Amino acid sequence: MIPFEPIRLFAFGGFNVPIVISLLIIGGGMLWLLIRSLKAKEVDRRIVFVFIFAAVSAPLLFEITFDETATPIVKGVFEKIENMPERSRIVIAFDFDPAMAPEVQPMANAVIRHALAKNHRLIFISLWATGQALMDKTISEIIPAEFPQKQDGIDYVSLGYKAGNEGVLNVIVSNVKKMFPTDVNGVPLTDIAIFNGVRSMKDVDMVMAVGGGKPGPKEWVLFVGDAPGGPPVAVGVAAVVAPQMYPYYPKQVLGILGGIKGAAEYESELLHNYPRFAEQDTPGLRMMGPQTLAHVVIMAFIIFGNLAFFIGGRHKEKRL
Amino acid sequence: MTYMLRIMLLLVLLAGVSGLAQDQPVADTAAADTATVDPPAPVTNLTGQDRDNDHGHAIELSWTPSVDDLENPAGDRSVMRYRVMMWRPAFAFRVDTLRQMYEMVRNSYKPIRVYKPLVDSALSMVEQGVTSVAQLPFKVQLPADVDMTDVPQDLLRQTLEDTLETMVGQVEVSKDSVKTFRSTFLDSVDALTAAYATYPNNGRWDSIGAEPPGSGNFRHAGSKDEFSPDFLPDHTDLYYRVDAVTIDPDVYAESEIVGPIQSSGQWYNTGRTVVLVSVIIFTIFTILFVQQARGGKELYVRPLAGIEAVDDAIGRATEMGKPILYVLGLGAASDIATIASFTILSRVAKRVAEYQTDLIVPTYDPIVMTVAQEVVKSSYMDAGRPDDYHEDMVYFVTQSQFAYVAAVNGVMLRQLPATNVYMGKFYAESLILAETGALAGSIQIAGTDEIAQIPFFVVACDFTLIGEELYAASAYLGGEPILLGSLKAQDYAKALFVISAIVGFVFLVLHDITGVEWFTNFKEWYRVSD
Amino acid sequence: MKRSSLLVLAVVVILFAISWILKANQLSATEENYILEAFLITFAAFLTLSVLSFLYKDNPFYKFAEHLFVGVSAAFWMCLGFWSTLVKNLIPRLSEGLSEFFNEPYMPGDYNFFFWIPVILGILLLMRLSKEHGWIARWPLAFIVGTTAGLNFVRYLRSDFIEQISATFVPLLIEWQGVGHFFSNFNLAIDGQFVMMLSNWVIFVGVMCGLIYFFFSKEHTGVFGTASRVGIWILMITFGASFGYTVMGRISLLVGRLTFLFKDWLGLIS
Amino acid sequence: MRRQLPFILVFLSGAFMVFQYFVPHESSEFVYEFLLDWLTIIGGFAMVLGIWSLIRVSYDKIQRKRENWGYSVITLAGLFSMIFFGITNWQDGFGFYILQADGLNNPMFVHFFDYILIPIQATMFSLLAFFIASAAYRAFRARSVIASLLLLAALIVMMRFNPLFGAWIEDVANWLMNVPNLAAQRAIVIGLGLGMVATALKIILGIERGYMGQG
Repeated sequence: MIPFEPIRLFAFGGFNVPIVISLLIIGGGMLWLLIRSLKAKEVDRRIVFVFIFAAVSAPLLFEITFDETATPIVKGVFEKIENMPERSRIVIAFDFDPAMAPEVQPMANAVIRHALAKNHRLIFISLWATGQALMDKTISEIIPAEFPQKQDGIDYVSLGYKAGNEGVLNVIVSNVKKMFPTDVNGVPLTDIAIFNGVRSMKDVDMVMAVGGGKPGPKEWVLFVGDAPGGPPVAVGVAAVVAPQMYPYYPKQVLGILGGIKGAAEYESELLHNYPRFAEQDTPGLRMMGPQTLAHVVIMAFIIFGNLAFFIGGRHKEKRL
Repeated sequence: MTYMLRIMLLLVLLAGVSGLAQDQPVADTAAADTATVDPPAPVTNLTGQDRDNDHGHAIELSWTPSVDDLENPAGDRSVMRYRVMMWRPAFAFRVDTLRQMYEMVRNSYKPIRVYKPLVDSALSMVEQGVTSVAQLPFKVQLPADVDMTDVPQDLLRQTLEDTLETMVGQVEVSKDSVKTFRSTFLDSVDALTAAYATYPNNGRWDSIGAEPPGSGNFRHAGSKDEFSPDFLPDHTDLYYRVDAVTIDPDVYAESEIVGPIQSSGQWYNTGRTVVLVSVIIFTIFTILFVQQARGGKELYVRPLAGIEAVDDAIGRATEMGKPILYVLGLGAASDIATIASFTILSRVAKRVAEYQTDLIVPTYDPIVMTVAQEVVKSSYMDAGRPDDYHEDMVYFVTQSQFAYVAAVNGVMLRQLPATNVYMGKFYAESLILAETGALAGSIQIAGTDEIAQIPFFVVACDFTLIGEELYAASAYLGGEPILLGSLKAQDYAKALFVISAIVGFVFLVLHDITGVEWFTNFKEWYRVSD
Repeated sequence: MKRSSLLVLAVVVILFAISWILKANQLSATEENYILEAFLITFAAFLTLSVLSFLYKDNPFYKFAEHLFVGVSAAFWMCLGFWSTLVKNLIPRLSEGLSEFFNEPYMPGDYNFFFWIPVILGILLLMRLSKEHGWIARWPLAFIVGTTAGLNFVRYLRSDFIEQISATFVPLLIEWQGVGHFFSNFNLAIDGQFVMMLSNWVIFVGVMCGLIYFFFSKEHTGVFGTASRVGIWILMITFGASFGYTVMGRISLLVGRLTFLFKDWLGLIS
Repeated sequence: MRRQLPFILVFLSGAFMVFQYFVPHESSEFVYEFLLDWLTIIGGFAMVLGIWSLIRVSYDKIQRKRENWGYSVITLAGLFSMIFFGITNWQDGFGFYILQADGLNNPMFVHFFDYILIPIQATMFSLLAFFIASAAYRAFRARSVIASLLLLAALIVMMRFNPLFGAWIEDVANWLMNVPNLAAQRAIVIGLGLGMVATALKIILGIERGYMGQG
């Protein structure tokens, strides 16, 4: 029932002296407190404070990240990309603005890296005017540096932004060229290799819709995924929107990456399967570091408190 | 004078732009080049009426969606949106222009008055011999061939004086024009009704909104404010039409025209009858039980741990010779939780006066401070110790959440109160206060109606009044039996709730078994309109 | 002051002076007013650390930050209230001359004289400062309390009572298709009929028992007592869960503060 | 009369607010909006009372040389300098105005806000991260059924962040937050709502008079 795996703390970064030292200090301190608690001694609140401070600042200073176990809802997306035959076509929708980017950009990055590493082909689309700039930035930052052999038009193509909201989706689900006669650089789609044999969205193999507003992932599910013969859709959304997407899982969406935790889980899954990405920044995992450590420390303190409480026999005193 | 010129220019521009807009509808060129769409079927059964239960200025339209609606799998699925059109007289557009101009004139008034003193001080600096434009607080426009760092004094002074003169003139002009524009504008608003009555002459159709495919109604919610661009006059004949639009905005189908429709305000909101009934029932309950209590009937109230703790805690403080800290929270004096807290404060203050302990009440809101002073003062009088009362027991700290917390934390650690009482509205600071109090070793009693904060008080305080218990405690500690009458009314209302919920459950089961629709309609009884 | 505390003070002052110089040196390449900028950042860091030092114990640095904070924030809210309420809303409706003085556009209106009433009430409230006439302050108070009480009376009756009734009408037998169907499709999946029904039952019973816990005019004994006990259990589970849920948000706040210290001030992380 | 008049005023204003709720017409709305405006304006005047109290208490402390009186000097210095910046403004460092231009844009006012108010406020807020831990340590003891439930629920929800556990714990946490939480919240809300409604009614009817200082 419980998938018990050891915490693979150093799985990604190799052996890192500051990380080891800070974790040893925190871990050693906790051990000392455990021994004290077993002797029924209470811990001074200042010691609690010191541990919280250390648990939050150490991951910030040394970029300590923890392994996240991907939940089935995230794993669904990962495994789909993993198991599709090579050269599959994946549409990546950038439907967000800079304000939402800290939460959802990590997801887009992770999925792009994963798909390119699997030698899939990518089609970028944005329904948000603000999304195109983010899309261009992402492409120019990731692809030339990490996948220098990938070529625009053969391995990936950016269609850019098109106004019209869900109306655009409704057209491209039956005819892409009607809405996008050319790509973002003005090359006619008929001249682009990726679009050989692609008439509509029904001919692509998967859609990864990243966003959080309207139009966004939900519209991709309703207008493209649910259309007869529509491709499978996976979504990456901000944490506040995630609950609204759950009802569509698992029938209408492949999987959901919700908030920074979803991003961290995907990144973690990616790092396990593709050690080549160990050098890349993993903002999702990085932002989860202080959270995980602090939660573990607080839980440990609750347990210590109860140990001291029962061993000290104070539970027999009548109170409350 | 330049000002009037600017206005004239603006007028010309506005006229030009609106003329252009009329002649050339902006087309989505990309779509026009590539997509050719057949015109869809129009919407049918368009009806419109005044929105009920409102203050007027709103019309509700409903229609049957086009056969070619995107959501209808049977048709072409080419309708991307419904564009709602309204007939507006040319005069209405003129009123819009007037409104914009009035806003501009009104707003231009302020910068002039802000910049004038700058020019004044620049002039006096020029007199003192400053010649560099960069050093002046006001950057004047100078001929291009002048060296900006060393301008001849005369030229600089002359330019500044000219600027000043223009500005003074503009202030006068704009002051007058604000008044003129305003009265002209208001007169024309009054004439709008007559202008709408000239339908279908002297006007054109204007888009007022759009609805996504699949929808069959639209609320034209205008504003009642004449100065708002959405202003919609009441008791005026209005005409509407709904266009079914495809992805190409030029390809659409018009519906039949509906009208004339008039909007007006109502005197009774029928959607709120259920609230009215509840108000009456609840008031009757309360008055009934208060009368019973007044008649001397004993009303049982179950013991609450927090209430008993208050008295014990005061005794403890007296024994230790330490003060009691009473925190009223961040609520305003009119918040119900704060008012309940005042009643508890009066009881605490009376006890404190009797035991001759010290009381500290730092407050967050100045009006709360005023009331709390009054409450504490009269409690001391009731206790027969008016001389022990001094104004500084209750004092104002600041109206900033965390600054207040910082100060109360300081009080807790420096004056080490034996007991801290937190009653009222609390937000994120609840845990900071309660933990600091625990650190200082005080007994802590809390009560709040902020649901999100109750967990923190429950965890960190010795006694917590959960939600409604705060009000019960207030009624209980208020010391007057008639206050308890309302507790009884509250319990009856709760019983009513339990009964309604069980009846609802039975009805839903009956609906599942019998399939009779009526059994689910009862939900509508509890619907309150906005 | 004791000698040791003077020593501590001196050390702190020197440390922050050094930090100021280093920061100014670092900023000089990019900022125009780098000395002021560096001072402000260093001072903000000093205040941050002063407040954090409170966790160890109450100390002069915390007292300094606290008292400064109280004074500055009180003035801040006063100025905000002065400009946004009095100058922006009231004065333009009262007098043309005053609006000119404050550079606010005058807002003529047919009913502007009504705005003298709150002015009078406000002045009556200030009578609180006088010993003999303090009682007059009750009039504005009565107005404030009366209006809000009336507002709250109907508002809460609707949102916290009437609308909650219909919200509690949840189907306790979801799409009930008979016992046989129910048992043949019995599973623990989140969207399964069993779990959804269980959830609705928990909500229904929870609300009922919670309400019974809040009954004041009846002794909690017998069946009533059991229900009330279940009620308090559900309340406690909820409180525990919300407590645990909030931890994440609070840790984020600390992350934000430490990021300021490590990044904006010390430049340790990028 | 002196005693009764305020309660008549309470009844009238309260009753009007109840009445207007049922009357959507513009004229009732007009009065309603006026009354709300009045409330904020009276609140603006009340600020004077607060500042006066703050000054008096601080001054008193300084004059009588009470404990920590030196810090009250800092309070007053902060208060007066911020008020000074808040009502004055200078453009480009030369022209100087009192009350003439919006003081909220005064550069010093903005600096005080950005580098004194905001850092202290944010740090005070972040103290919660420490206090939530110490409160958990101190209070989450399984000393009774009730306390154990509290403790268990908190632990389960916090375990979402523990890498040792799988996805099921997240489901349980979500269920706790969505189902029992909803039930308890609703029970509290109904009770609270009725408590507030009853208190408001008692105020309007003049039964509750504690806030006026025992009439």
